[in-house]
Amino acid sequence: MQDFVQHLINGISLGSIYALIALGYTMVYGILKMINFAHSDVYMVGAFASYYVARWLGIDSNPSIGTLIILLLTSMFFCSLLGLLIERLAYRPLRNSPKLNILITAIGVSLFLEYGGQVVFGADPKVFPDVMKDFVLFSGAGIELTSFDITVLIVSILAMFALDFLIYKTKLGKAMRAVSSNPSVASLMGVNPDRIISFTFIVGSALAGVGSVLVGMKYPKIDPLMGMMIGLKAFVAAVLGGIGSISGAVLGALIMGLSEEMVVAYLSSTYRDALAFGILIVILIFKPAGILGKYSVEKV
Amino acid sequence: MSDVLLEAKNITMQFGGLKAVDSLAFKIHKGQLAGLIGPNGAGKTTVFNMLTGVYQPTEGEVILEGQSIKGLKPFQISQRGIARTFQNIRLFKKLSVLDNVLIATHQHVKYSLLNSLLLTKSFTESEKNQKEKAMDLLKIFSLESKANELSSSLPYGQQRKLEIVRALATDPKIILLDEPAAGMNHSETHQLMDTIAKIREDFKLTVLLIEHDMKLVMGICENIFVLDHGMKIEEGQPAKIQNSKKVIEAYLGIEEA
Amino acid sequence: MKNLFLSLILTLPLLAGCTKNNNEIAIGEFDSMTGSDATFGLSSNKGVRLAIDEINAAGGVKGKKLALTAMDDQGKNEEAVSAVTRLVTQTKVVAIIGGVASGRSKASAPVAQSHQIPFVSPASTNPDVTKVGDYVFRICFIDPFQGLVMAKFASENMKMKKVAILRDVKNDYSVGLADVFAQEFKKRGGEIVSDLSYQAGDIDFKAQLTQIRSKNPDTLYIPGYYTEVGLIAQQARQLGIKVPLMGGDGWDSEKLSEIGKEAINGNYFSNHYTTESTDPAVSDFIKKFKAKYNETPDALAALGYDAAKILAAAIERAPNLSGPAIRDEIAKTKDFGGVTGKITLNANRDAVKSAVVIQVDGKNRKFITTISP
Amino acid sequence: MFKAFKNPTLALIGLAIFGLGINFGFNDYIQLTVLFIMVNCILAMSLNLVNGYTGQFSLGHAGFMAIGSYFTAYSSTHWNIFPANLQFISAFLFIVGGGLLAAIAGFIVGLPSLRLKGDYLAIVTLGFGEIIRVALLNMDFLGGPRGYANIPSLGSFLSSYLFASLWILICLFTIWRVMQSSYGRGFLSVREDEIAAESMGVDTTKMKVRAFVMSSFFAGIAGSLFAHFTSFINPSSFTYLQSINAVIMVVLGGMGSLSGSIVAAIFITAFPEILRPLQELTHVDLRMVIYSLTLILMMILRPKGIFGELEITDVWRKYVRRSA
Repeated sequence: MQDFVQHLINGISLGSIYALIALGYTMVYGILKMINFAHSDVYMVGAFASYYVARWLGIDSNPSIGTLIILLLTSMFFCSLLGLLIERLAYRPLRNSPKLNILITAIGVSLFLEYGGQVVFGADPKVFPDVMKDFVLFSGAGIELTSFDITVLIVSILAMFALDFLIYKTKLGKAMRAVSSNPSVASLMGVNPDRIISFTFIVGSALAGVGSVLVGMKYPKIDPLMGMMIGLKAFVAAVLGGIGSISGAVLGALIMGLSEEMVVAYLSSTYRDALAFGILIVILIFKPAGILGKYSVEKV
Repeated sequence: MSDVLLEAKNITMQFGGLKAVDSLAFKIHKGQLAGLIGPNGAGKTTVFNMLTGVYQPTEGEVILEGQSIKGLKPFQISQRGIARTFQNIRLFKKLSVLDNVLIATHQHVKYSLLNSLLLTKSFTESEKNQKEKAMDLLKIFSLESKANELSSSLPYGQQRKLEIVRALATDPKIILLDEPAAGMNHSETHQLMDTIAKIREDFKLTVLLIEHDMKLVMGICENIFVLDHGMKIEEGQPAKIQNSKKVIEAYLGIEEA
Repeated sequence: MKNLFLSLILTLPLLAGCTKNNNEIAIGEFDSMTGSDATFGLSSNKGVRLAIDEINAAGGVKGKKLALTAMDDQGKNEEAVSAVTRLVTQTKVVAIIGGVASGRSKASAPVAQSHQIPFVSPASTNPDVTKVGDYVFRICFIDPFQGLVMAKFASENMKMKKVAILRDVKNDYSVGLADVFAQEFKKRGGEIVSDLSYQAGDIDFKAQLTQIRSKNPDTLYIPGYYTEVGLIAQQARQLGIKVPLMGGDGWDSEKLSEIGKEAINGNYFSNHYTTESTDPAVSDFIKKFKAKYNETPDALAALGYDAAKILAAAIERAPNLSGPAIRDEIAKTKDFGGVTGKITLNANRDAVKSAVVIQVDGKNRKFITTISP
Repeated sequence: MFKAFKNPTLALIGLAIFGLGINFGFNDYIQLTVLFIMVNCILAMSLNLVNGYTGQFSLGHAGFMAIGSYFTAYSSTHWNIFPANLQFISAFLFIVGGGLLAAIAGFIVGLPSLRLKGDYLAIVTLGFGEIIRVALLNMDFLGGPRGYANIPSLGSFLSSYLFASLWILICLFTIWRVMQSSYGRGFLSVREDEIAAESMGVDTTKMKVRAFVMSSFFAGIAGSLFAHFTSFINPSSFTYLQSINAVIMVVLGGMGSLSGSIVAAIFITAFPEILRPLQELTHVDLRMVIYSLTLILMMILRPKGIFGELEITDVWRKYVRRSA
């Protein structure tokens, strides 16, 4: 029985990692109706930025709260900068061209970051600096709960509430929702869509930066292709929860994490990814807009 | 069966709590030109969507020539002879005028996919007939000169006419026109009245018309239903409708005592 | 302006033709320099380049310099096929060194075979590679032997009875090793309590490890690459699995202890060679490697080095530079004093050599025992 | 009936002459690249039917290609129904078999997912592609991760080339002829406005499934040819990146333009190979970096794709008339 509890803990902590990245996907999709394929590679760049800054400051082997703060700020700064650059150079010129073109550009940017990363950072995996000591919260009767499992969950829940507050309670959030429903009309009402979209990319990328530090803390192996699989899973989680809905992203991510965990634990480890996709397909067929997504009925 | 072509039996459409259409019942006879009027938001287009299967009525059913069309998909209903135009134009924008009409004739095509590969006689012949039929229809609405132009490049009035031609191309028994005169000036509306009369003549068609232009409705409709808040408040000849107290109240609101 | 810009980026690469002159012997090498297992390709390439530079410094072969053309297959089979086809038909190499990963070697060896160009793989341990044809050789032992080594070590040396296997299902090297280990361990009366898998690129293994923990095995046999093994070791310790872990030559890299930290210490893996060996040739190789690349060579660098040396020796002995001549000379390699031990190529062109069992202790690799075929 | 085969036979003769040129003029490496180009042409044209003409967004094309590849690989190594000299007939049958199996898979995938729209359909098809890949990974009789080796080739370069040109023409003329027919207009109507099409009597679901099945059939054919050309396949060459590659070819060539897909397939297959000498000079593999940059620039400079919606014939007529 305690194994089940351990699987529960593992599943939730895995899900909360997907949540941090899924939030980035959902925000950009919510505003721009666009899948930002490069988002997971911004996450990778955040990890490498923290790696190099930690080595440069020489703090890569003395884990402390100070290190955590510094690395979080570094990663958020570099990711937001990159997010801004990508939006400004690659996506803005395509603002009103067909969706498929934007998608291909996003894939182009993603491949550019991945293979560029291999050239610049080197293809070999690097070791993420020690950020914080992982202390055991609870250990006994076959259940191990460490601080890392919990911190990631807390941060993603906090991020969810913060984003909900930002989007639904603040003036800026109202402007974001306006741009999301109709950019041209929003600009008539004095909202500058370009600035709002850039802001969305900054927040989404900063979230990816936070994700990269937290994931780096727990899984200290980073390499230029690290964003690929986790990005795909996080994106699938965002769609599962209802792309565009903030709480949907977190819910979808937790379901994704738990289902993967339970599939490996009780069914077969070789079919882990296949069954994760299987669950997604089943849900989408019965709920075509995802669990919390609002299914927009086409007005005839 | 009597000459009732289309009958709605207490059809209701509920979106969540809101009853857009509330147990509406009416009959349309073969060859008749009926009108459906009512203030904005009365549920007229919702009725059209229920008649053509885009929405499935939450209660009641629609009978076409004695057979219920409950649960049928829009394309099955179109194949049974109900054609329609749309309130806001839904032409195939990036296709030519001719292609727009040809798509409507697809349901009558007999050759299989394979024939089109081998360019068999049945394929080439059927394509020729389809094109001829489409061009004839376009001639009636004097659109044949624009056959190869993109449908989106036509002026507004002609796009409206193209939608009617496209509906006619499905060889319907009854055609539902959703505000065909919207955005047309006086002379165009007049011309439209003659065209509708002409197609009723040539194709022995029954017509159901949604329209706000009272001159047009009162001018050509033989029977009119009035809808308000999803309910039928009046039915009858144009004269009876014109001075029915209920209709005036629905449109102009209740006079302050 | 737009079309000019477009045509510019299209013609840019055409200018970069490749130069070739004839007082050099062209040797081809291909490996995964990018993609998931890029580090193996890179270290093997360093070993080969070190050997080629040494040989050229000592006057080259048959009085001619060896010109190495290295190509990247991005870890994809169809790229490997294209790379080898290009080396054989475009660069017209006399022999090819290459393919650390068995998958890539198996995909591209037939191309070399059909063009009668000798193909020497430094580190592909999957048995099917040399079955492709008589032009395909390898200078490392094969999975059946390496699996046997650890099965023997686990049951006889460590007297273990219950083993859990955790294999990388996306990697045929790992699947091959795991199957042979299971067979050999059962033959020696051992029991495989669980056989789970993961995919290269995964980062979370707690689900599998929690399942394994409930079977409380004496050891875990994890024949994957060091990139995942470091994380697995850490998560195993986090879940309270205290037993030692075991693996194959895929563990061999400095990064293993950097990622695994203390969790990796005390675990065992089979390998081609050990830096602690007293053999002067090995210490000399390590000194030269450090001088050139300032990092300690791993087994793949050593294997790359040996492969290049064996090939050069064969070309020296061969009467001419034709494919068949070089092939016969390579086949005659006997007791070649390589950095990775005495290398003799047997009838089906695999290397018959002993393997060493190593224990991980921080950065250094403690030599435990040698197990010969 | 004869008229139907006039243009295809002329085109086949043209391609054959081109093939003779390649056979004697260039070495194996160029020949192999040409064969890969032809496989990608079929892949791109078949996907154009779904993404370009019918406006549905499929990201699972590699899965169908994998099914074709593995069926042909397995059948041509295990069953020999014809004596040695008639091998090319059995090879042809196995390729068609690969296509049919992929078409069946296309039907199974198509039915449930075609209710979905846009990104959701993309995700479901991507999911099916991954499921097929993981299933292949776990099938030991197909070699699992070890892959499937020594698949017989289709004889010399020339015979492989002829096989491939035959199938390119079958694919090109099938799709071209269908698009000229009423069914073709049905596909276009689904792309333009599904609700209006349905109200005009077009069974849009059947249209989408038909497009899906036809496109996965040809993806299976492309997969079978790919298996024969590389003679060794394993699941990792059919990942979702391969599907993305196919989508890029369609978008780059021009959605709804067959000749665009062919030109884009040639460009995208040849471009990394052209860049290979660059890598020998710089010892750093910049190919993928330049490839991804080209993608971004192409989408900004030429969003409609090389040919947009036009075929090469229209482009020719437009420029010729203007200059004449």
